[in-house]
Amino acid sequence: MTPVEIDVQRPKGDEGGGRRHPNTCPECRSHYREDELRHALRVCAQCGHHFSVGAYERIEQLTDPGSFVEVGGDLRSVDPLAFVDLRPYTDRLLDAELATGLGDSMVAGQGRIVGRPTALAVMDFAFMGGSMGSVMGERFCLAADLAIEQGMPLIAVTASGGARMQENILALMQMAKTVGAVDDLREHGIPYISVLTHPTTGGVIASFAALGDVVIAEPGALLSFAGPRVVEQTTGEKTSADFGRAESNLRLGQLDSVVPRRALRSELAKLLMLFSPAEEEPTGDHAPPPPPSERAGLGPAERVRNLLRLRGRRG
Amino acid sequence: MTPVEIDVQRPKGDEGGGRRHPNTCPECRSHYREDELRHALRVCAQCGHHFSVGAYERIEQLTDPGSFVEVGGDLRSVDPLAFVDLRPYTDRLLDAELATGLGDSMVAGQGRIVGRPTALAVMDFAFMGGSMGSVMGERFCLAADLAIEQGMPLIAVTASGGARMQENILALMQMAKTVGAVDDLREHGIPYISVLTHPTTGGVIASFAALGDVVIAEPGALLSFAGPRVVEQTTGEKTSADFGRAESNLRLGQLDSVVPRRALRSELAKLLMLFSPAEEEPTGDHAPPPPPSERAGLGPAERVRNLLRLRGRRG
Amino acid sequence: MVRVTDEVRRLRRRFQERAEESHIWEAVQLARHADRPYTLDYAERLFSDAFELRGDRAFNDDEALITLLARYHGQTVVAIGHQKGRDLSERTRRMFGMPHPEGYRKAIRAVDLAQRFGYPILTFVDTPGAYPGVNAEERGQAGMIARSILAFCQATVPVVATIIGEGGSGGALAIAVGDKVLMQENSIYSVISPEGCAAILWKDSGQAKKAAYAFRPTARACLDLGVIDRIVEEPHGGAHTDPAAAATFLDEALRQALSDAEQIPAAERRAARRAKFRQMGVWGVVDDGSTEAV
Amino acid sequence: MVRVTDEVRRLRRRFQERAEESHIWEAVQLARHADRPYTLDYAERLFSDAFELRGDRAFNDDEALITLLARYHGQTVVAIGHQKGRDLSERTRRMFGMPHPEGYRKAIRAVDLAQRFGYPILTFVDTPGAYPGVNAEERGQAGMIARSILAFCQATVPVVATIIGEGGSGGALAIAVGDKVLMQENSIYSVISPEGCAAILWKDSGQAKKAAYAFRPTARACLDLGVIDRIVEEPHGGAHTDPAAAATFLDEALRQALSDAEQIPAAERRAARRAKFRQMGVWGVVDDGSTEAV
Ligand SMILES: [Zn+2]
Ligand SMILES: [Zn+2]
Repeated sequence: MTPVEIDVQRPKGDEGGGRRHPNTCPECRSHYREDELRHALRVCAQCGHHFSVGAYERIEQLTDPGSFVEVGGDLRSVDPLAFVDLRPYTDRLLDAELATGLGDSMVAGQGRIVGRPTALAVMDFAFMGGSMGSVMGERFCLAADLAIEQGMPLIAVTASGGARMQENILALMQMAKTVGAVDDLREHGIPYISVLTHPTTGGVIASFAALGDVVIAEPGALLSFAGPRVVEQTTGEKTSADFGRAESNLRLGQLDSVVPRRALRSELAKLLMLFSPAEEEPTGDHAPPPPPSERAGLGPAERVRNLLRLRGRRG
Repeated sequence: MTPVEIDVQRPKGDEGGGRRHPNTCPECRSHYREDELRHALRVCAQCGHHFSVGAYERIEQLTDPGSFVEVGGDLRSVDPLAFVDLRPYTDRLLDAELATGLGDSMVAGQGRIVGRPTALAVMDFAFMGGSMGSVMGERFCLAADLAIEQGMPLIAVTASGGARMQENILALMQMAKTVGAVDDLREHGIPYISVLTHPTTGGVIASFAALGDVVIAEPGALLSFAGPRVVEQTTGEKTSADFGRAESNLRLGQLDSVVPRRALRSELAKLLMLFSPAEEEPTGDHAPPPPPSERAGLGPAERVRNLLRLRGRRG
Repeated sequence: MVRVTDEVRRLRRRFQERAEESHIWEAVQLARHADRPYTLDYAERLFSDAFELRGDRAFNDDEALITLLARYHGQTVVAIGHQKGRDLSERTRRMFGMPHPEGYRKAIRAVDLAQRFGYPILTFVDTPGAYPGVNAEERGQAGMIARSILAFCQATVPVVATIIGEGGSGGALAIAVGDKVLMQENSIYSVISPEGCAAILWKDSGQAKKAAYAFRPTARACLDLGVIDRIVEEPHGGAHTDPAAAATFLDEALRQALSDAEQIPAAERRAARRAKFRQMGVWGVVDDGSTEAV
Repeated sequence: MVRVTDEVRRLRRRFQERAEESHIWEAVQLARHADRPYTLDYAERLFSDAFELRGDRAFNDDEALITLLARYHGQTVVAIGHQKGRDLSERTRRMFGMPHPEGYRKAIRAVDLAQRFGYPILTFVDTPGAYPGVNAEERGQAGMIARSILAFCQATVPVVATIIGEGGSGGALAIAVGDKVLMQENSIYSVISPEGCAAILWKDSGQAKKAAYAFRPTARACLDLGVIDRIVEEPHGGAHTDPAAAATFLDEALRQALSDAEQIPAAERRAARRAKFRQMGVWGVVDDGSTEAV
């Protein structure tokens, strides 16, 4: 658990405390084997609860097999402020990379969805609570660059507790930097679709995530600037159970649609078609999502190699 | 009284009924001689109530003496629909012109305010409830044309019960036509200041009147799309005493400022200065409003001549 | 002494001759028929794919006005329309097609999207009017209608507006400023409802039929007055008798109107649309020489 | 194996050396001083004339954020600033300078006005952050902050932003994307308040001083990190000791910054501003050859 999470995590169904197994549904307590949960797109078969999805697994769920190519995978956060709270930031970074196999909280690149090329910027909550620092901001911009260079849409999938405090003002500036990338997309007439997943809060929802030409969300996702705990502690107001949830946001005019994960790929394919030029009629078949397989792009072997290097350095 | 008024007039202080003299304050019952009320800009010295001001008198209050030149004064409403309700539209038009000396519910032209040239489009509630028909729409456009041609701002002063039903769809189209004129101003970078006076409702507030780069209102003015009576009759909701009033509109974000009539000229002069180019520093003295005098532009003799012609035609 | 044109005289004669034509009240009734096809009924038949754009990004999602990103004959368009409900629950949810300011704010957002991507805009007008409630007023109903009209004026993409049912007042016009404006045969378009007009001018809303005869909210009158460009045929008996046929007639008219609107160069479209509405209106000129009576 | 630049190493060394400098906490206290000049205090001294633009044209007039049309050295500018209150009543009315979405919507309206008339924009940043209440959230706080940032990105007129007190989080950044960004000597700028940071990372908001030392919300750190362009001098002891002198220092800095921003051709300004913020951030690159530790 990263510090950022205490802002955004509202216990769901297990207020009694106690660590639940990550594959146990917090809503209905159903338990799943890793392979069956993965095969089910991490949606509870019993109650429809949407579990968190890692960035590479999300890319697998959405893109055509083998089509994803990563950019900016070699970027790593450093620690310009020499920041130490209860632990040094550099230790936290190393732990996060070792635990998740990710270089930061976002994976950027390009791929195809039902045959249509698209740039992708996919966040991973497991990496320091999906917090936004310099590397995440740069990776988002690289994805936007790809979209502009190749004239294809950008799809962002977010999951974040907000800006990364350990980079302080530089983290804050990523809000301006990523919105600048959205401005760049707009100036070039490039479609931008934002997909918000649980949770997307703080500096991420208050910057690029809110600015999709189309904004869709997964069911039940917490989407707010301040988390419910901050609201209650700061203002003394009570928050209702549906505070900031995707369904509330839809009702309150902040979203175009709440799309269950099973329908996400086909909905994105439809949008890519709608955003495609008039001459080009849809050609791809509306195939079901590809079965889980090795993640595309940067291979696992290479990922492990990078990890070992980092570990070696610190050891 | 014109039919439109029943939509917008909320009795103020005299619910008991009975016609009050037009120079008797509806709020505090103070009574004024015509010359003293006119000299006081038709503001009650006792309670500050703002009486209605006719279009030419308003122009006198605001512009430098002798500076106003009218355009479109020769346009007159006709009756393409051959509209008859309880009385023919043509009779209503004739009566309105005879009673007010106005050719329609708006006077357009150009003048100077504390030395700064400006186009003006000033409405008169006395002419068929300030209703908007084809002539009003065209006059507003002529004022906008003047502003664009001479690169000066446009100031509109509104007072209207809404669109003129007797011209039905053509009256409705004046909303599009006048907003088109605002679009023209925007495309040419011409400042547009909207001054809303009691009452400004219906099609006028839902078109050009709402679209000033700066929108100011006189105290107590009723400014709403639907009048309180329509709201109550249609929805069964109760309206509060401050429903639609200028002060409510300010609180609700619809206005930049509520300006008492005595300060209106100097506030407009300040805005004309602020909207003037950087090179040009203010030169005019901030003199008090000129004393009431003969209205500028089209002389009274000419006005009466026109009236006689119209009367002659019908007799 | 007020000089009027031959055109005005022609209009007056025409309308005086047609004073009692039965079609006026029939159109009012058909335009409001409970089974009349609504925006979504046409969207289903006209568009091969559609994605509903929801929400005003400020306050709520007003279901009285819907906006779609849709594919129309292989081309992406933005569709904006009022939407009435069929059953009581849907009618309540959609406020009988009467938008709050949030609906118009959503329309403005859709116009902005169309503008940024160069998508043509098709609008479907079908409302008794903007909702006249206290909350709607407090959230700036008038100003938002004005801003919606302005957004349509500012758009440089092709805009085709069609009155498909009730074109009621500013709430209708807010999304009806198009390069081409069409009206279905039995739709109506007016500055106020016949009932509202009767209540004010006759002091009796029961005189709605009389008001309708007087102010002529029909497609034919609108065409005569130069307010619309074309009347779109409906199946005999009205669009509700055969929605598929009504959609086919509409489709043909929309394709033609869209094609015509696309002929206008984008750089001139904004000025051309403004000029189109600028010429709407009829007036006389005070003139010494003339002896012509109105 | 993560290759870092000399610049990063320099920054780390500099910050490690300055670990306990007393100025950090002093700046936090001065930035929040009850007598510190606020936006309107500077507006009175800097502008020869001003007209307050009020209201978001949608919901209300948020007095935590003010917008002005003003004359600055003979040139019309649009000023946008947070505004705290002096006494309890004004503080409550102005929500301690914490805007709701309506405040940012008003800011966007002011940017639009500036843009249409080519007026430069001066912003004055002084907020603990956007208001974190249920109503603010329900009316789209996050989205409106994002749209405000976007509006500042899109503007092609010169924009100069100055942090004059507390530059707190996204609520500050929403109006702080400028061609030139200045900070007064004793102002602070950070992603979260020291108290908020302490509550989360130290699990104890009482550790705010410790948090401030760690994350360095000072003008000097912001300048070192390339986030601001210039530090604006204050009178000895802080701006509140001599507001007139503080305004004079600010005036000189604003004139210079505005003049610099005006040198950028309008056609390039949007891209240049984007590029300025694009380069903000520090990272390393995974590299086989390097043996450099972070
Ligand atoms: Zn479950
Ligand atoms: Zn009085």
